[in-house]
Amino acid sequence: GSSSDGAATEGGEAEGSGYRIAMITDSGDITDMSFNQTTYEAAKAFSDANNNGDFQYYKPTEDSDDARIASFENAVTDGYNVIVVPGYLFAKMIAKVAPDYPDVTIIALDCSEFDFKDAGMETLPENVCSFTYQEELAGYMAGYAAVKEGYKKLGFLGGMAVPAVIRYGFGFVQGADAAAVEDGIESDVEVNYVYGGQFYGDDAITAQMDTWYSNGTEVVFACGGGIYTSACEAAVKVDGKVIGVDVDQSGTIESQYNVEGLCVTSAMKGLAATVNTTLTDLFAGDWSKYAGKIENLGIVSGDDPSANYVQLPMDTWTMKNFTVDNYKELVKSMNDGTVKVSSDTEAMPSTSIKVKEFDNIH
Amino acid sequence: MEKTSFFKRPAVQTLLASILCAILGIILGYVILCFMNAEHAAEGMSAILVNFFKYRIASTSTLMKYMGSFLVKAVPVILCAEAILFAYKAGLFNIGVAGQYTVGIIASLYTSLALGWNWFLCVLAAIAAGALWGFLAGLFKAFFNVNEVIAGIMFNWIGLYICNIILGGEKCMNQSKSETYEIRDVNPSGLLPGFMQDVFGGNEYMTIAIPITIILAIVILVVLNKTTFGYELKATGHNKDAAKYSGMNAKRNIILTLVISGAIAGLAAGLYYLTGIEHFKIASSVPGMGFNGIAVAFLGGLHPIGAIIAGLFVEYITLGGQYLNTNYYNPQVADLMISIIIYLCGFVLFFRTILNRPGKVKVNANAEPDNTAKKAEEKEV
Amino acid sequence: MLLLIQYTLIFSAVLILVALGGMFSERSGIINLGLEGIMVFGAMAGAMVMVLLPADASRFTIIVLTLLASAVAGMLSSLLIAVACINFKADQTLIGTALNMLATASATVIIKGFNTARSGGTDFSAKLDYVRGHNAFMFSIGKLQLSWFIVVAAVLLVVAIVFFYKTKLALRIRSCGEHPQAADSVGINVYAMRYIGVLMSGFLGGLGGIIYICAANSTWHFDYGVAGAGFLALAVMIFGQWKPERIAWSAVLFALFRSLSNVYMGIGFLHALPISGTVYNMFPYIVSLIVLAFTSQNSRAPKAEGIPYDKGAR
Amino acid sequence: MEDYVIEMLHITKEFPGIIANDDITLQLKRGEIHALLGENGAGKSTLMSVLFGLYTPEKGVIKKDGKEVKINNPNDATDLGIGMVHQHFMLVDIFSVLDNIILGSEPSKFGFLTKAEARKKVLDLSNKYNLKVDPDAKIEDITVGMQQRVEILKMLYRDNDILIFDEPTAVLTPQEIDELMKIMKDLAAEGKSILFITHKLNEIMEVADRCSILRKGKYIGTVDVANTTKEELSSMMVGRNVKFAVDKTEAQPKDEVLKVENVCVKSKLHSNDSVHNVSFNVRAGEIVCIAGIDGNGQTEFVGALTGLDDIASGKITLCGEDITKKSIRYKNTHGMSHIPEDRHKHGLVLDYTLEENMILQRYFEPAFNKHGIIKKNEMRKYSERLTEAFDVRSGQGAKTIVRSMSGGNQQKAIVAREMDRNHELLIAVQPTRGLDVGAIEYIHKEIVKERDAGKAILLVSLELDEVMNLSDRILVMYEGEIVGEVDPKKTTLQELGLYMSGAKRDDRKEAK
Ligand SMILES: Nc1ncnc2c1ncn2[C@@H]1O[C@H](COP(=O)(O)OP(=O)(O)OP(=O)(O)O)[C@@H](O)[C@H]1O
Ligand SMILES: Nc1ncnc2c1ncn2[C@@H]1O[C@H](COP(=O)(O)OP(=O)(O)OP(=O)(O)O)[C@@H](O)[C@H]1O
Ligand SMILES: [Mg+2]
Ligand SMILES: [Mg+2]
Repeated sequence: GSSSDGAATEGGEAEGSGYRIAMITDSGDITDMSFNQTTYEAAKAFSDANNNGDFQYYKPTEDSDDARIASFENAVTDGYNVIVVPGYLFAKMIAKVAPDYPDVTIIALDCSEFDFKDAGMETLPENVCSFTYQEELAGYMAGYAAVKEGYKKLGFLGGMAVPAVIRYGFGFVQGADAAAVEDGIESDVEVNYVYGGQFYGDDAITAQMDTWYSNGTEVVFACGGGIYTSACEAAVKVDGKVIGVDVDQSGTIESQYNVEGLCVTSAMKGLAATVNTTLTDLFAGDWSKYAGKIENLGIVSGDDPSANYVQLPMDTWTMKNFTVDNYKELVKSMNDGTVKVSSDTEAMPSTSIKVKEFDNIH
Repeated sequence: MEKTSFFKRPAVQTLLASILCAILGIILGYVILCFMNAEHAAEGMSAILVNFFKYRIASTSTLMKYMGSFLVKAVPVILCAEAILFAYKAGLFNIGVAGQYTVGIIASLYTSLALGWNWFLCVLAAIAAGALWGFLAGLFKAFFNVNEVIAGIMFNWIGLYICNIILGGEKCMNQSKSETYEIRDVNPSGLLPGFMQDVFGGNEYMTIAIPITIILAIVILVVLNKTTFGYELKATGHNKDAAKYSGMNAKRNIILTLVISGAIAGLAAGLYYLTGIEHFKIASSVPGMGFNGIAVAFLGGLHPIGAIIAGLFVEYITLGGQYLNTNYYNPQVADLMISIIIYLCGFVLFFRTILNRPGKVKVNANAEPDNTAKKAEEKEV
Repeated sequence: MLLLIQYTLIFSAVLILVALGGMFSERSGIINLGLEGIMVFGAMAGAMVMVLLPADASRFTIIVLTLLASAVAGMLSSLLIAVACINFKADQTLIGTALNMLATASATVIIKGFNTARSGGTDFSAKLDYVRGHNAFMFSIGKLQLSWFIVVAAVLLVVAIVFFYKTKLALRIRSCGEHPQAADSVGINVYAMRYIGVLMSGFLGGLGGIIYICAANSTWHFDYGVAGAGFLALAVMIFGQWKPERIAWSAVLFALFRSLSNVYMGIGFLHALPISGTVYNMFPYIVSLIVLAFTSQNSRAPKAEGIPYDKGAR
Repeated sequence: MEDYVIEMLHITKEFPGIIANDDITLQLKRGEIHALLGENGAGKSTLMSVLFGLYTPEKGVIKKDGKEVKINNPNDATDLGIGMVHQHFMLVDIFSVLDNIILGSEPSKFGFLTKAEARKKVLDLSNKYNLKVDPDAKIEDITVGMQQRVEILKMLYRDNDILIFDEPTAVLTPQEIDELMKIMKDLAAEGKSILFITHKLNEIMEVADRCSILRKGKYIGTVDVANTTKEELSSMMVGRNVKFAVDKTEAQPKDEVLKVENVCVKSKLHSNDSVHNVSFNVRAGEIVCIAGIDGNGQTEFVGALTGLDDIASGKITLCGEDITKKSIRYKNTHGMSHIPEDRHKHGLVLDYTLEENMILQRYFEPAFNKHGIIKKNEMRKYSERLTEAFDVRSGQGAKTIVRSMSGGNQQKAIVAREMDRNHELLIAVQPTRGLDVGAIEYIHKEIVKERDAGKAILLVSLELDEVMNLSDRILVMYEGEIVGEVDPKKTTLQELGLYMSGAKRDDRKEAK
């Protein structure tokens, strides 16, 4: 709303911080059950708690840089000066607007160094910071855990093949491979690998999952927004299992499908936490910590897995053969560098287990 | 020969009726906003209507930049509408515009990204691809009597999947990002030349697509109304048998019409994607542009110039959606408003009859049913 | 293989119902391009009922109420076509297209509102989860998973065939699609018949909508509409030459190929072929184009479809 | 007091811009055949549509058996026992004969059709009135004559006793007309009352008891047919005397213009040829007529000749040039003019304006086209010249949408167009179908003028009067073959009838 902007701006400033937070969605909506939604919820929760709920999201009219820039300028015109943008797609927008709007703070998620380079920005200006995650680590943990837990026939169902999803997937494959090699069961373990081409389930994806599960797949890592529904749909018919992504999805999944133990575990990344801490620091006047930086977040503690930006949920642990202790061990060895995970997104990691790649569903 | 009074002119009446639809649609949109959140409805409505003019305070150059984007984005839907109305005048309902647009995307992006061609050739490729797709549908229609609607629907899907295969390949698509490469980076010569970018706040997407669209609309207008070719096409559209009787080649005309219509649709894709404004992503359903084109064509009263106005209007409201305060409304409300307006366009005929009370030609109860008769209404462009 | 049968059956159910809907509408003289939109409305209402029914609702209640809601919503939305095209002589092509746009847009807005209200402002997605309702429809024979939807579709198909060929009403509806003046001259109310035709398409299209979104899912994102299923049904209808029994087998053919594209990876030898999945996706369309090329020579749409009926100067 | 079953008193019906019926009074006696006569557009069909409930009149009352009634729709009419055979048949093409007859009054149980019952009733009626039909045939497959029987059965099936026939004979063969006349007389004898619209005075003289005449929407008068003459009727109708015999001199045939050799056309319906080995010629300055009962291959032959249909074998020569394989466009531009049988299907683009229709085969000629742009002014001038010369009347002149013109004027427009085009051969197929005597007289005169101007004329007609009056030579076509050639001055209607019914045939050696 344009008419009340003036008042709102003053209201925000009266608050003291002078910061007004807005977010822009990438190609999905804020209800994508993925990073848009997580970011939205985190930013909104923060604003509710610290800024009188003065918060708005902006949805570009289409998936283009032009539209994203339009949303940005729209938000700025509405008086917002802290803009949170989730997704690598925003690199180009940032390259365009950050220099023009030095007073506006931009917090980017998932935009990597390469994305910025691609966009023609070698270094970030002071008003921008970006966070990327080592999803491959979370994927690795999930894959490793699944095989250790005793699953031999695994599946990976990605959403769209975007960098974060690919990292999750390749990590998952590497983890499963490592576990199989350790146990000497390489020949028994198999991973079916496919991208659904979208972040929500539909009949074609469900059908694909049906063929997997009915041909013996035991657990599928459903990696991308709402795409888990297709995996769950097929899983419940044959008592199969799924692995969630981004956040601990066991609650959502199990209550939705009313099947206990349907979700074995989830490969999580700390999107919400990042948003929250960054905003907190910003409001506390600690922006300098972040200014112009790109942080690649992953494992920071070998001892306390829950402090890490990538992890498996320990609160809702259900795995039996692979215990919390086993998990802690794994994290430790990942932290100290004994276990190395490639973050390459170009080619499928070479493995000793069999990885069967399928054509993208859409 | 007496001159028909201004308000009795069909074109004027269509225009008035369309405006009436738009106003009614906006009123209904307001009612919907009230329904969702009465307190902020006025504010919401004004946000949509003021649209990018909100930048008028910020700076003229920003305003002009958004004006530019607005024009750029209206191009494809206007051209799709032209494609549809062109075929419609010739008695063909080219629902295949969606597919022809899709193959236009394939051709323009493939030639630009994978082959590194110059923009001009890329545009030609897009036109050729659309034309080919139209040609195929025309072939099925002319030689196998396959209803053009069903052939169009089939070719839409085939086009979509081919598009997914070709543009999904490594040459065009950045595999790790699931979207096609940036033409600017890969092949700058594949981008359309700019057009008055300075006037439009340095908007890099302002290209010759805009004047081409306008020129094309005028050309279509002239072709349909002034040329022997248009005369033939419309005659075929109204009455195939009479066209045959008078020595016109009906099969050739069917195919030619769909080829041209397809070419325009292909051009629409080329002129949009070659600005570099949008990337292609793997899609699971046919791009909606062709279908929106149907709506715009009718909103514009099936008049080539009307289509421009209608296309701009629809795009304006679409863009307006993003200025709604998302705390009160979701941006999809704008789509709802547009669809209501388009639905109301169905009543244009009715509004026109009201405008036109005396002297209205009635269809006769004894008239033989005649499939070609349905096009009687939009006889006069 | 089992999966192939399963998916073929359920897709056939969708296509048969929606195409039959289109058939009745066109037989009465109204081209119904809005099937897609009708499906969305039907799906939305059915899904909402499934979501809203109390947890202890019996299976029977769920099935009946869901189907009822879908059918009614389909009919209500088809009224948008009927009023515009029959009373106001609007262009049928335009209205159909508009209804499709209207359906997706309003379903998005409505479901968002619905979710927001229901969740107290925490969920504002355009998505509905109806796992429990969906399960109520499922049953299996041996290893074959079936659903009541298939049964309903089969029954309705038989009813439609009998109705179409044996009843007085159908004869009258058909006459209005061919030669409304003739129908009028023997005292048949053309407007009423067309209303009935369109409402039937709403009824069947609405049911088709709920079946479509339940075919393999128990969650639906209404902002994505029904992804062209309505247009596919339209193609099936033309393919079936506006005759119910032919529509039935055309639908099965289409459904078979479509299912094949979805599950071919589970069928060893097909997956082994060096053919991309996308090619399988294209298959139903290519095959039907070829078949159409051979069968369309004498195909004929209802003569008066698309032409608004005007009683003259009355 | 006379015994009137129906009285239409002071009926006025207006259409936008035109008063189709202006204070018309029509009284129908029980058991009479009452003819309604008037030029094209005089308002006959409109008046009948009012009686049948299709239109509501602005003024006037209708009385049935002396009591005032309101007829708002065909149902009301049916309830009053009024039935109508429409000028343009109201039959659903793809339905069977039976379905068409019962439509609207279907016998049914619980909504299900009980056709057996209906079939029996229909067969009884068809036997009783000698209206032979095959109840299971589809309308699109049967002849026009048969379709008419279906229309009559529709009325009888509904037990109507006031029967309206709107131009029933315009589409019938002489034999069928005779049959119909007989049926009408039988029906009248049974006490049914009949309103009969026709442009053919012979028919009125033959069957009608009384005749009411309309002119330009106004009531002129009612006469007892027994006490009147054709001449009187026609002068009442058009307001002047009409000549029935065509004024023409002896033909002066010159060079051969059209030569047809062994033309065969494959049938679309069955395996036999629909046109078989047809050979003849037409010379400049003569009118050659192909006579025959409808459905004996005339339409197919003309189709092959003009290029609308495929020709299987044979040769067609026009002015010495072989045009067998030439396109329609080529024939059009090389001396062939064609007044088509079906003016709505082929002759006109109904949604085009009159002027646009006038240049239908000529729009690409330099006279109307410069660099692909149509010369609108030339088109307008041309159209105005033609419409004036041929007295084509239309509401808004050159800009009138042809759909809104009356059938007679539509036909005149076609005739004007075809006559004015540069041609050596004029093919006129049923050029006067459905037209009033005034218009017929006019068109006949034009055709003779053409002949005298040295054009070759090929006339195809079902109308025996026309055939006898107009032609210089008559070829009779029977089952796709030319079975005889006669000289109209030396033959009789009887002889012609024998040829046409296949009872007689010449063993023509390969003609010249
Ligand atoms: N629905 C209509 N709307 C407007 N004008 C009409 C309509 N129907 C008929 N007319 C006009 O009314 C007049 C009378 O038409 P009508 O059909 O009754 O003539 P008619 O006597 O039956 O002629 P014909 O001998 O050619 O059949 C004509 O001028 C005709 O053009
Ligand atoms: N002003 C008009 N507006 C609309 N329709 C009209 C108008 N005038 C005539 N018509 C219709 O055009 C057709 C031709 O008119 P009319 O009835 O006078 O000719 P007709 O001689 O009966 O036709 P035909 O000889 O072809 O059978 C009819 O259906 C008539 O009702
Ligand atoms: Mg008449
Ligand atoms: Mg007539």
